[in-house]
Amino acid sequence: MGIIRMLEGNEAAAWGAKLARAEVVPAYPITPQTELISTIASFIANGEMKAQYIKVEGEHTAMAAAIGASAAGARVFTASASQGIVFMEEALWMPPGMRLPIVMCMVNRAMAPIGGLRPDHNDSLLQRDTGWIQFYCENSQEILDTVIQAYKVGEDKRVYLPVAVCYDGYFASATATPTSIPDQKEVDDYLPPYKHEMYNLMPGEFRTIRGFPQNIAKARYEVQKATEKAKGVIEEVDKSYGEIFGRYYDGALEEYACDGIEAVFMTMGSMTGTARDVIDEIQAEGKKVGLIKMRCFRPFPTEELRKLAKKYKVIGIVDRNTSYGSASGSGIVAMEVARALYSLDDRPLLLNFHVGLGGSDVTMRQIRYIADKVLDAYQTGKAEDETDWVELKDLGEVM
Amino acid sequence: MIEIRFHGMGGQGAVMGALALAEAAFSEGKYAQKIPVYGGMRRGGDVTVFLRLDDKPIRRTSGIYEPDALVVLDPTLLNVAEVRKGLKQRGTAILNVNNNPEEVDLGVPLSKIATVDATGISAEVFGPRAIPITNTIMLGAVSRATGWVKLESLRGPILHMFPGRMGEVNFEACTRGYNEVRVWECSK
Amino acid sequence: MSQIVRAFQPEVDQNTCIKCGNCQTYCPEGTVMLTEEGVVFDYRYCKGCGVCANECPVKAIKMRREE
Amino acid sequence: MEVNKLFDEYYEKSLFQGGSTCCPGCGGPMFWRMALEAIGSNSIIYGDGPCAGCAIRNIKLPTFGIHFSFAADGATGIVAALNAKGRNDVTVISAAGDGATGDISFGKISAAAERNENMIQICIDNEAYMNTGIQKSGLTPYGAWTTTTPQGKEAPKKRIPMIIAQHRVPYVATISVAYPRDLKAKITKAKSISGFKYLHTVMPCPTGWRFDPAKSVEVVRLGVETWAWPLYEVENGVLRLTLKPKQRPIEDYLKAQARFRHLNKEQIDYVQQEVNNERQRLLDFDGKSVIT
Repeated sequence: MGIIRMLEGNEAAAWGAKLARAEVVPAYPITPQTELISTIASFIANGEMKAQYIKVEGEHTAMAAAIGASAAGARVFTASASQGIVFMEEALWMPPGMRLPIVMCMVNRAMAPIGGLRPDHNDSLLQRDTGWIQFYCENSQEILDTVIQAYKVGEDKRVYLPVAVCYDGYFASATATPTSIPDQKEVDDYLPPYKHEMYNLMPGEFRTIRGFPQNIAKARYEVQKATEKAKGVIEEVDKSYGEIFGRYYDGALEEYACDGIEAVFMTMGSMTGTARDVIDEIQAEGKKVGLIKMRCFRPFPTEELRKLAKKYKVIGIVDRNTSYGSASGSGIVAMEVARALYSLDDRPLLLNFHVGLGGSDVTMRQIRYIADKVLDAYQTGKAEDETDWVELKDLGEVM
Repeated sequence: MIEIRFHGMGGQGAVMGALALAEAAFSEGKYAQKIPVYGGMRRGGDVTVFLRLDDKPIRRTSGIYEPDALVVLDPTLLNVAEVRKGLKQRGTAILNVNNNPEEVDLGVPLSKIATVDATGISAEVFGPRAIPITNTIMLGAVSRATGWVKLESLRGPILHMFPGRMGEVNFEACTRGYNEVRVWECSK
Repeated sequence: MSQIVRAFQPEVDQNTCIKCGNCQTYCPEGTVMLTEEGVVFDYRYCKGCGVCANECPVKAIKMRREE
Repeated sequence: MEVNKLFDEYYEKSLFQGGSTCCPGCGGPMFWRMALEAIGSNSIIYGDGPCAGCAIRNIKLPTFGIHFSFAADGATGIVAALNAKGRNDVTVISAAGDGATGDISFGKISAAAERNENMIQICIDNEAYMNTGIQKSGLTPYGAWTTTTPQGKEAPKKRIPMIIAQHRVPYVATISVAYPRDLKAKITKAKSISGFKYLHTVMPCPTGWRFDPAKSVEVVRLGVETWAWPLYEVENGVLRLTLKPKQRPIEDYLKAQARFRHLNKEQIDYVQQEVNNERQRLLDFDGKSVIT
């Protein structure tokens, strides 16, 4: 049945990698990911985990070694953050094209120079076009469960794509909460050993996937199709995982406290937990605002979102990122949502909020402010600001 | 929900201390959450840790701006404005200072002030250090002053965190904090 | 394989050839072979670089213009 | 027809398929054809090597590369996967050109050497970025013309084999396609040693060095005979010259390549002096440890 322990997000990710029996872990330390790889190193030193830990000299090498190991048939886990993720970007394009199901934790941290060591989502969102599946997790429990699910999704032969499990530095990575650790035997039954049916680098069994110059578009379309298929697989995996381990995450999008509600806002990552508390408080006060959690950003849940959009008159999108000079000055998630909903005849009103930039805390008051703005828009039928930089508003608290 | 804010200097063990307190509460069947806020892993500099205890799962991950209790691991930190900030009226302060609690003024009417000379105890237990280790001593003080966790519940997490002889030494420090803390029920 | 375009092709004078095998050793593409009947070339893949002719110690290989 | 059949049977057995997209007279396919005989079929080849893997595409073994900024690191992953699977029978070869080895992936190779990864790292050195059209690399020799050093390179060539030797790896050797027996013997030796093995081979480039393709082997042989390209190995730190040819003047080597055409007498004398110094150093160290 497993045990419950106080685990930090990074420890939970390490437990996920251990339970998934990752065989090769090439990694390079970077705050706030460091505790994750040092936990794995101690698992290996204690003999609890049987894996090759490659102490590489940089993230660029970490991802290349991950590619080599995955191509040679090993289950691979790695992790990075911020500058490290961007340093490995050159290599990040390879696994989707080679269809290698590497799992990587992207421990979100703001990019230099206008940010500290704490999180916003620009580092992982910069990788949105590479072909990696991207999950955004809320807390330790979800991180642990998602790492295991990530292998199940990525190694599915309909998918064969790498998966990024993203979570906020500090607010998720260093936050300890009681976390249920599944039983190894149950995970083994759920996640059989990795065997790639398309790619094999072993002498005598060699098989490769290559895009030849005359059909590059076709090769790219194959990746696009696999990404689309991943949506169904993610739903399936969420269900099958829940049946065994008792925890469900509603696939790509979760609606929280949305019964009979027509105005919602959408969050990603650790701020979702804070938003749940705010929603409970304001609904008790009679304010009818609900919450949508975006758990999976790639593949983008277009159909699911369209289905939800029919129910809601107003959707506020909370972006913990910036895209300087973007359309309407929007955040990245808002732009994607707008594109997904554009083809609907009856479109909800969209609001966009920038919050938690450069690693600043997303507070209860800020979320309350967002909820109030969403409610205003619902009542008046129009948005006061197309894009609202919440942190520039004086909400009476500083830390 | 009880919200506690720890302040320490880097190297004093604020993060481990808060985690031990969370583990202790968890072992008593409560839900607990610890969020540290610090820079890199270097020593020195200030460290803030947010700790929440509740009877139901804790979901919010934001910082604590109006703590029910303030735990300060070093007397010098009381001079830092941010440390005193947001303390609730009728809240609790557990401080590493060598004064009587009656002499302490944090500028807010509190319900309880507890003081303990953790720096002095630390020197006796661990020997003198540039950055005195005060975390486990303060945990004992928190246990006695608030009753939110039992002293005995702290033993397991402390022994787990400090393997070998240092485990017992740290629990001894914790026990001294428990015994030597001076608690003033100022609202009475 | 892309089509080979070549200005010269090697030819061997079997009478001069001393069957040392240098041409086979140094041919970049492996299109020269020393057989019992003498040196033969695979003109399907030979690029006409002339390394074989240059390495021949008795100058038994000549590069002849392609027609 | 008969001949075609003969060759088809040969290609069937050979690990290298003739008809690569390399230039006529290229040292790349020449090197791989020789090397693969020693490497054997139970191997995985990682990397590109010069001209972005033109020759590697014709190797009939599991091969893959990422980009030339990833020298040695993908092979590191392959080695780890083999370890994880308990496969110690497979030889991992990691190939890189001079641009990767000396410039953009210098740190990668240094790090793999420091970790003593169990693989054979080969630098296939044609002394410039040739696939992009002859641009100077860290391994371009002094005086050589390239499109980015139109008046000749001012700095000397990096001594990568000696730099790698200072990582205290078990085996380092220089090789040349003009000496196939020596080349194969060194690869065979490298295969028998566990840990990081580094081989540095010259790859003649008629296009970039500007000489008649027919003279490919002749030019690199001159390199060895003039001591511009000394052949040696460093085993557990101890240097051994594997060939000590009677020294020919460096002018013979320089004059054979139009990339050095513009050198004046003073410059040629300077190169000769540098070569003489290096030759003397190697002779002094012959049979002794080079680890400082």
